[in-house]
Amino acid sequence: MNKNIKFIQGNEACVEAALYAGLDFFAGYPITPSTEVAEHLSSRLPQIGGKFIQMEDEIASMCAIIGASLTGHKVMTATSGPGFSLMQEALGYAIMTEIPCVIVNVQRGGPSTGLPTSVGQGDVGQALWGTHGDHAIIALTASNHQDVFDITVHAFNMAETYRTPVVLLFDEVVGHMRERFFMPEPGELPLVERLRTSVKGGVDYHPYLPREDGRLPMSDFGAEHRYNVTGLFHDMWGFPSNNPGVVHGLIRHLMDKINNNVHQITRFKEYYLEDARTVLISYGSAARSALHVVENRRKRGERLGLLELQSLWPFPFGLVRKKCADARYVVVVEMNMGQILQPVRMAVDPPEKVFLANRIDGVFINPTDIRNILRLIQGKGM
Amino acid sequence: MNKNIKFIQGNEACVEAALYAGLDFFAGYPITPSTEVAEHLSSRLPQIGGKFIQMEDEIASMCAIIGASLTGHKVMTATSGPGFSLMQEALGYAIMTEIPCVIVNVQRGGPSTGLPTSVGQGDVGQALWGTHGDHAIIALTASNHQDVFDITVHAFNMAETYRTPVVLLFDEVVGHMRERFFMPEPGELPLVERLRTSVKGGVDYHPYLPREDGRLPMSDFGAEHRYNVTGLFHDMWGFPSNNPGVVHGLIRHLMDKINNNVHQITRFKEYYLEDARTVLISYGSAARSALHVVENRRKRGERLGLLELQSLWPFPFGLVRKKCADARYVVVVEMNMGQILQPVRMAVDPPEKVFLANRIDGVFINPTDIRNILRLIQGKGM
Amino acid sequence: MGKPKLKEHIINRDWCKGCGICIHFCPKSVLELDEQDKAVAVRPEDCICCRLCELRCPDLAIEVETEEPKDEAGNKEAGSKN
Amino acid sequence: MGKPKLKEHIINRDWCKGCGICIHFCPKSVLELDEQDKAVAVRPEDCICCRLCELRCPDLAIEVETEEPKDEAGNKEAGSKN
Amino acid sequence: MAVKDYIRKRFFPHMWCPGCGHGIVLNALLRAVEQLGMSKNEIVMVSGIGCSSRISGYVDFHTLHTIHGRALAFATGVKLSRPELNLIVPMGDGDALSIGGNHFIHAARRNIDITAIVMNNRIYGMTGGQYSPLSGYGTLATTAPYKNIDHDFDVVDLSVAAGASFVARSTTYHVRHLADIIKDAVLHEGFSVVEVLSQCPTYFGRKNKMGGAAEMMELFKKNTTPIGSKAKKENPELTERGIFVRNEIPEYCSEYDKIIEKAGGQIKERL
Amino acid sequence: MAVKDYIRKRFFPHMWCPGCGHGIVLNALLRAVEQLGMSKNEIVMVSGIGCSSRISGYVDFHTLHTIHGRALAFATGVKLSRPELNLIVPMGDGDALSIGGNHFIHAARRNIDITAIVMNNRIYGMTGGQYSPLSGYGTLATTAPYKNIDHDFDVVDLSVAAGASFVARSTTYHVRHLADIIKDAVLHEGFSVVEVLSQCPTYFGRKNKMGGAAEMMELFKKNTTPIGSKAKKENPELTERGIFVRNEIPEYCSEYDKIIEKAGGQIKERL
Amino acid sequence: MMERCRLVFSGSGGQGIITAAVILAEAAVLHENLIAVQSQAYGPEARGGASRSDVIIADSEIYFPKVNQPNVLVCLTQEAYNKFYSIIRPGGLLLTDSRYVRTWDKVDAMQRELPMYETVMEKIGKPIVFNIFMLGVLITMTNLVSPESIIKVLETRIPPGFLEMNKKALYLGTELVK
Amino acid sequence: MMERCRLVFSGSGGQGIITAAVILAEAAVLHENLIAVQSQAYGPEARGGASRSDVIIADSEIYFPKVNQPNVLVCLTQEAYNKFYSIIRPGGLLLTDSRYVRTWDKVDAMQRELPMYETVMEKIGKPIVFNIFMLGVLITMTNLVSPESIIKVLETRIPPGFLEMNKKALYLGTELVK
Ligand SMILES: Cc1ncc(C[n+]2csc(CCOP(=O)(O)OP(=O)(O)O)c2C)c(N)n1
Ligand SMILES: Cc1ncc(C[n+]2csc(CCOP(=O)(O)OP(=O)(O)O)c2C)c(N)n1
Ligand code: SF4
Ligand code: SF4
Ligand code: SF4
Ligand code: SF4
Ligand code: SF4
Ligand code: SF4
Ligand SMILES: [Mg+2]
Ligand SMILES: [Mg+2]
Repeated sequence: MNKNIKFIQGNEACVEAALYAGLDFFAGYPITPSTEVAEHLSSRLPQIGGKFIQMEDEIASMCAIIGASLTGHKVMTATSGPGFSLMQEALGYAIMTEIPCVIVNVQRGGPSTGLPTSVGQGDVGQALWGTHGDHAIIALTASNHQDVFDITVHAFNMAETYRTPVVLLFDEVVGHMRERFFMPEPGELPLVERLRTSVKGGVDYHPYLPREDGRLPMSDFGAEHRYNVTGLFHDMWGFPSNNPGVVHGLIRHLMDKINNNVHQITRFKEYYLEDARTVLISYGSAARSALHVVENRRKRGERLGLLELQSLWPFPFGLVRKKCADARYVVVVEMNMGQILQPVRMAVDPPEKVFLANRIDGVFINPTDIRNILRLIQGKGM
Repeated sequence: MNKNIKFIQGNEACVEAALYAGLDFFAGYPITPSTEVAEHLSSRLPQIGGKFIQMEDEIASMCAIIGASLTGHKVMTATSGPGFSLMQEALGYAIMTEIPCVIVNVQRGGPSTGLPTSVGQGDVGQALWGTHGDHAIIALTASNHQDVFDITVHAFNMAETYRTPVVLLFDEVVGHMRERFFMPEPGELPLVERLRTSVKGGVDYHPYLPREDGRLPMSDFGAEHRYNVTGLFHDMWGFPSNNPGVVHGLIRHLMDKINNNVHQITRFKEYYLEDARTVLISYGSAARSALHVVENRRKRGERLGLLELQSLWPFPFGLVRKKCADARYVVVVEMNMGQILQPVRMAVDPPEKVFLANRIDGVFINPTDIRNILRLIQGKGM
Repeated sequence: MGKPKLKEHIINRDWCKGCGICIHFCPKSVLELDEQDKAVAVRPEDCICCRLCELRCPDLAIEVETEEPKDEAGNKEAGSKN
Repeated sequence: MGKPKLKEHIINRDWCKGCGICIHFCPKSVLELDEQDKAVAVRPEDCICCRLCELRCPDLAIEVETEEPKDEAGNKEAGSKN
Repeated sequence: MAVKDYIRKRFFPHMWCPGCGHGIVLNALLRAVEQLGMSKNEIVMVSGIGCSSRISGYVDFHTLHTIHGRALAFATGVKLSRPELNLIVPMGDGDALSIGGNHFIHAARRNIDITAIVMNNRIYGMTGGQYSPLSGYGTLATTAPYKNIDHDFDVVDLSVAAGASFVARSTTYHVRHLADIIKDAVLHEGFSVVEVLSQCPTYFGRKNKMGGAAEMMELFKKNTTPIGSKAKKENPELTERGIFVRNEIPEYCSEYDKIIEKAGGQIKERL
Repeated sequence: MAVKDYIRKRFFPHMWCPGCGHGIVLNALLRAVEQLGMSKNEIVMVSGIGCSSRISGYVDFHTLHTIHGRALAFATGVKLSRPELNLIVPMGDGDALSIGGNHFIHAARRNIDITAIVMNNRIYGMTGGQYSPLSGYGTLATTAPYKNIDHDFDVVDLSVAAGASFVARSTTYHVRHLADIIKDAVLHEGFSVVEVLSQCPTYFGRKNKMGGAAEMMELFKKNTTPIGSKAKKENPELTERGIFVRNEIPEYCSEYDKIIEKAGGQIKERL
Repeated sequence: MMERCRLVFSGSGGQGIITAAVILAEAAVLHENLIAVQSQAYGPEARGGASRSDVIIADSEIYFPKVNQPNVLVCLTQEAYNKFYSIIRPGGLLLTDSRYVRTWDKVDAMQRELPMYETVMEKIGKPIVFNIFMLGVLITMTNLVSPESIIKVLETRIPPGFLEMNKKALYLGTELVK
Repeated sequence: MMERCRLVFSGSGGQGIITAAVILAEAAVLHENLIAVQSQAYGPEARGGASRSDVIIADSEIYFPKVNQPNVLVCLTQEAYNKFYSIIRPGGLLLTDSRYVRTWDKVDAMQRELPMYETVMEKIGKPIVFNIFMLGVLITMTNLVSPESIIKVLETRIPPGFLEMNKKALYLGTELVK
């Protein structure tokens, strides 16, 4: 037996990936269906000298990981819809202050308390727009445990590269399901470490001045540079400023560092797209059903393909446009009312060729649900 | 002197409108630039036998008004960005449980703490997407005190009509500025009162069963019908259900009751649109600068017009499409990175004719800012 | 007022989850679980109608019916602390 | 240790906001506000170097310089409660 | 009215595990309400999220099942807007004192007339056994695999310090006492807290090897004693039960009526 | 190091109003730190939002100016992730005990080694004079035009009940006492609370006709007395100042080190 | 073996249904070089009502992880049986415990009502190993994995003191249907 | 009167700058049938630093409510003067108090340095009416509204006990420049 084979839940794959990426501080508050992330970490983190703390709520959890990131640690929290809503204010603070951190949202069904133990993908729009004010964010997802691992490592890498919070949008099915998974060896996946300033103590250090390559070297709290961190608009030393030029510059910087690097951030998988006349676009656990359909139809010779998005924000408009250029029909497969359908429609020309195969009732989307939509389109002459 | 003339702040106009509409319960937590709403109500509400309470935070404020709405009162809270972020979980609860209430967000500058005393319009996207899970919302705005009054009354009317929270997206300039305003007489503006069930005590009452006209009659807590209210998916009696049909039906109902009634909800103003070759689209205080430019250019004979949106969500796609059909250029004027630009681009054909004149540095957008964009477009051959 | 006299233990078998609380705490060992894990009164004659089984059942599955009007007894009992 | 002897009141006029706290609480009425609402030592000779003005100034605008090495005096004073 | 007339029978058997103490709290609460002779229409039950909070679905009052930790904030809105209603707010220990701790101390501070019943099973039952702020040092939980290092609140001390005017404690073992205390709490004008030691055999009991529900209730019997008893003096480790505080201080809604008077407003008709 | 070496001079004069007590707290804090001979690199100051919270901008430590009410949650992350740092968290009364009340009681409960300084001016200064949970019954505020009906917390009682292991109170009048107490608090291992009665002449003073800054400080002199003094016995209305509680209980970060040991992990090198 | 086997285990919370499902799937993956996916219904429903766990075992990638129509359906309570019996795939295997379940409908499947609980109580006396006994029965009837593979998994999951009892239960299970 | 007059009042927190601006604009709206808009800088900045209030008075609708280049600029502290003097509209009126402000640059405007504070202290002795005195000066120099209109506003805003003193300050102000 290969010692690296494991049979675990997606939530545990996420935990192992985070540890692989260097996580050593986690603060969280239990909520279905993310709780196993906290549970595993409460036992795993002290084993490597890391810290786990269960805070009084999700707000405090988000705040605590920001604090811990500032001392130079890789940090994470995990939650689900209601907790994610509560984190929005502090998430905006992390965006504004450019603190690397990873927020796992294992999505459940519906708005409000909804269907706590069922699957859903309804928090996609919120991941981008949930906090107040202009901002940009990175949101990633995956459909199987191997990818959960890879994309979690990617999340930590992106958080460090862009000094920004990264949202991992998993869902109940991926989080709870158990399946086979191969644990990568150390070194197998590239890791981005915290970029620390090379400026010596006593020399003026600018925590908020991007280098030429756009990255902003940090200095740990407790180390030789003392600086200020604030959610107010601030200058390159981190001190409050309401100078219009500074304000404008900061907002643009926060958005551009993400949106202008969509190529570096984007992750996707494709199946049979070369000659596909119908392209399914899906993500997260929904992509499993989509792939099921694609594999079956390909066996029958139908020219179906799948574009599986693993990064949702910044939305890869260019990628989607290109991959759908030759398709006659595009079908977005997701478990919400069309939250990714909308940007896909903006990307694809003409938008009229884009359809939605969705499910919003807490039941995992079925190959049959997708087949029904395909039949409907076929009725239109596929 | 006309006794109905007043010279007051926009925040006070909002207060007077709310009282005119029947507000008698307010819970809030101070935050710049919305605080005057609370301050005025703390003195005005007890004068009419209503209740004002300053809660421990914004979360509690949002929860308290939901509780008070259930006893049959018209309710409101007021906040700004950071507080609005905190309210998202409870706002989602109000959407799910279909509780009429009004949330005033007097927008300030930036994400996070940002620029607390400056103007901004950065919470437009959040108003729609801020809470987790699929849902729909009504968000309204206004650019002057007379309109603040009218639209606040409209907000209460919409909240009662659709049994839903309504967000009033004002901004620092409209909130703090003082200007002339005529207080309408009682009866001058139509009011929608709480629709109470006509079902007699002892007879089965369905708090979540829409009538034929789509409205859902309520029964006050304390009155003869006892029912259940929950943020879980629920059946027509309000009891939890995870029956996929019930779940699907509820989500659709929550979205359709808003999105299918966009015509009833939409409010807008238009200036010189008949023959406009360039259409400015704006809202909130930004529309004042836009109107300034339009009036000036018209005097010079230029065919400029303004579409001022007073309802942002549900977005009036049809209206915007129609009003821009004959325009050569469309310029969206807003104080954010283009949050309304996006739906306008989705509405207008071709999207390439839509431009953005914006300002994001906490400085109120100037006629000059708009003129600069117009010049840029003209360079392209206007 | 005299001792209440037992009429019957009304046990709702649909509601009883067989937790054993009533059985464990019955001062007179009147109750037992049957082979389907439901409470049954096996020694009703020993019952002193203290109602503790009824009051402690988390599932509202057991009622001790006595010959006196129940309400009065209930009220009386409630006054004494335990 | 003998009584500390005053060298000078160093008052930062840019920082002083004229709140009057130092003046109000000076045990010897050494200080006053000038016509620009800044604190000045008008009777330095009366100063007993208690440093209360320095310690109570919300704007860190006043310093009482004495002849002794300041540090020691500061440490000493700090020990006694008021 | 019979006890069973206060419940929504169609939802029984309820969702709680066999032996769950929350059912006993429901049982005692119903008896308290019945003995007070209250009508179902004058009671509003507001709850948050948790196993405990599901209690609101089972009682035939006006019921408001809200979000995690916020029940008292909702209840404050209900009560202040219609003070003639009786507000009962059952809460889990996590719901009341972890995420909901702030609303708890503020409701106490305002002394608003609400009865809060803390169904303290020392664990997050609903989410499967994580430690709560009441688990206590040295206990085991799914998030405390090496034993908990968090100290616990003393609900009574905290309630008193925050300003609650009625504070009491009982257990699911002491059911008659519990019903009596709930009656007193409901009758009290002002914010009242009743902490009930309740068992979660499924998680707290199993994790901490305490046996089944009955064994856990035996521990309540063994480890508690009436306030100021001799036993307490001999063994300070014992937890006291009874009424700790019962003060007459002005209640929030009545105070607000005075504001309306001062402002020249009309106090709206009560039902 | 001289007191002035601990500040960021370029931002002076600071933004506080003339006579604002927060400046005196800053003054006393700097003297405490100087007398302790601490190096600037070993101190992290974390604050929330409010006039008081602006203090972090003026001191030359590692400074983290966060969001309203959450400073202690951020500070918990900083401290637990790097326990060798000294955490000082100055907070407004609203920041600490209104929106931030929950984090306050939980930090106290965990007994994590953080020094919380509550700069209590009984008002929301930053937003222009609304009542806070410490304003007290009968005071005036912009949101209490008919006088406040909210009772106030006793910060000391609440801190003690929540589990803080060091709890003290002083005022801006008693500056030497204040500096001494801050020193003790910083040295204490565990969660320490220092409540400082501070004046906001601009809002609280003006609204409540208390005169200027100096007059308000006179009131602190007149209305307070050392703990257990004779004066207190004669006049129970007086507010006590001094150290109320100073307990040696296991501190959170050290407790966590034990968990790491149990789990077989390596405690990471301290700086 | 079959190309793809879909199983549904159902019963009540305390019966160890989910553990059994996980052990089976893990044995397949770690010790039989197969591919398997296991999922389950969570939450409050699982408390009072019937709990359910789905397993798919196959020799090729499994994308859709849920079971709509099981080849194998195990029902250990009446409630579970009532709720799930109808989803059995025509020709599948429906395994019930004769103490807990009274089958009341004929379905187009092989129905096996076995005295599993009774046998466990009689031979071992501990209800806690009921689920492992059931696994023994199941793998023998379906040939999905070998008892040795199950035992390897048990060795990593069961505290040493209880291992022997579990092994015994497993073998007794295999014997019941041999 | 002028079609549109844009004013900026500046000074420090306690000087009543904003109240003066509001009173002026309110008088124009309520008692002179004009249109007016008033706005101001809020927040922490207003605490330490210079505070500012903008007023536009006009006889037609005012859309853009801010003042970029004032026709009339009032500076009551040196800091305010330093910060704002340069925005004055060419040919406009720049009014300063001679006690607080030393003008140090010549601008293309009518500069009037008046001993307003001094006069108030001398004639009334209460700094609290400094702002109303300044209003008296201003309306006399600009003819924007009549003193009577200001007084009508004062009557609704000033507690009866202080009304006379305010009226007196206003008239003294009008006299300073008559
Ligand atoms: C905002 C939010 N965070 C977390 C949860 C998940 N959650 C539901 S109940 C609960 C705790 C339950 O514990 P307790 O309040 O003690 O009640 P019990 O179940 O033990 O009766 C948690 C953390 C949630 N529903 N909402
Ligand atoms: C979430 C949120 N709500 C409200 C505010 C507005 N706000 C800023 S400071 C403050 C209170 C200030 O009072 P206090 O904490 O007592 O500090 P002080 O200014 O009196 O020193 C408030 C309500 C905010 N910034 N964020
Ligand atoms: S206490 Fe109730 S549920 Fe438990 S065994 Fe007895 S009757 Fe059944
Ligand atoms: S009433 Fe008392 S004696 Fe009778 S069965 Fe119940 S507990 Fe036993
Ligand atoms: S206390 Fe300080 S700021 Fe106040 S007057 Fe004296 S020196 Fe000036
Ligand atoms: S040191 Fe003491 S005596 Fe001297 S000026 Fe200051 S307060 Fe007055
Ligand atoms: S998990 Fe615990 S608290 Fe929840 S129902 Fe079961 S026994 Fe009760
Ligand atoms: S408003 Fe009050 S608390 Fe804020 S700086 Fe001014 S005096 Fe200090
Ligand atoms: Mg609990
Ligand atoms: Mg304060």
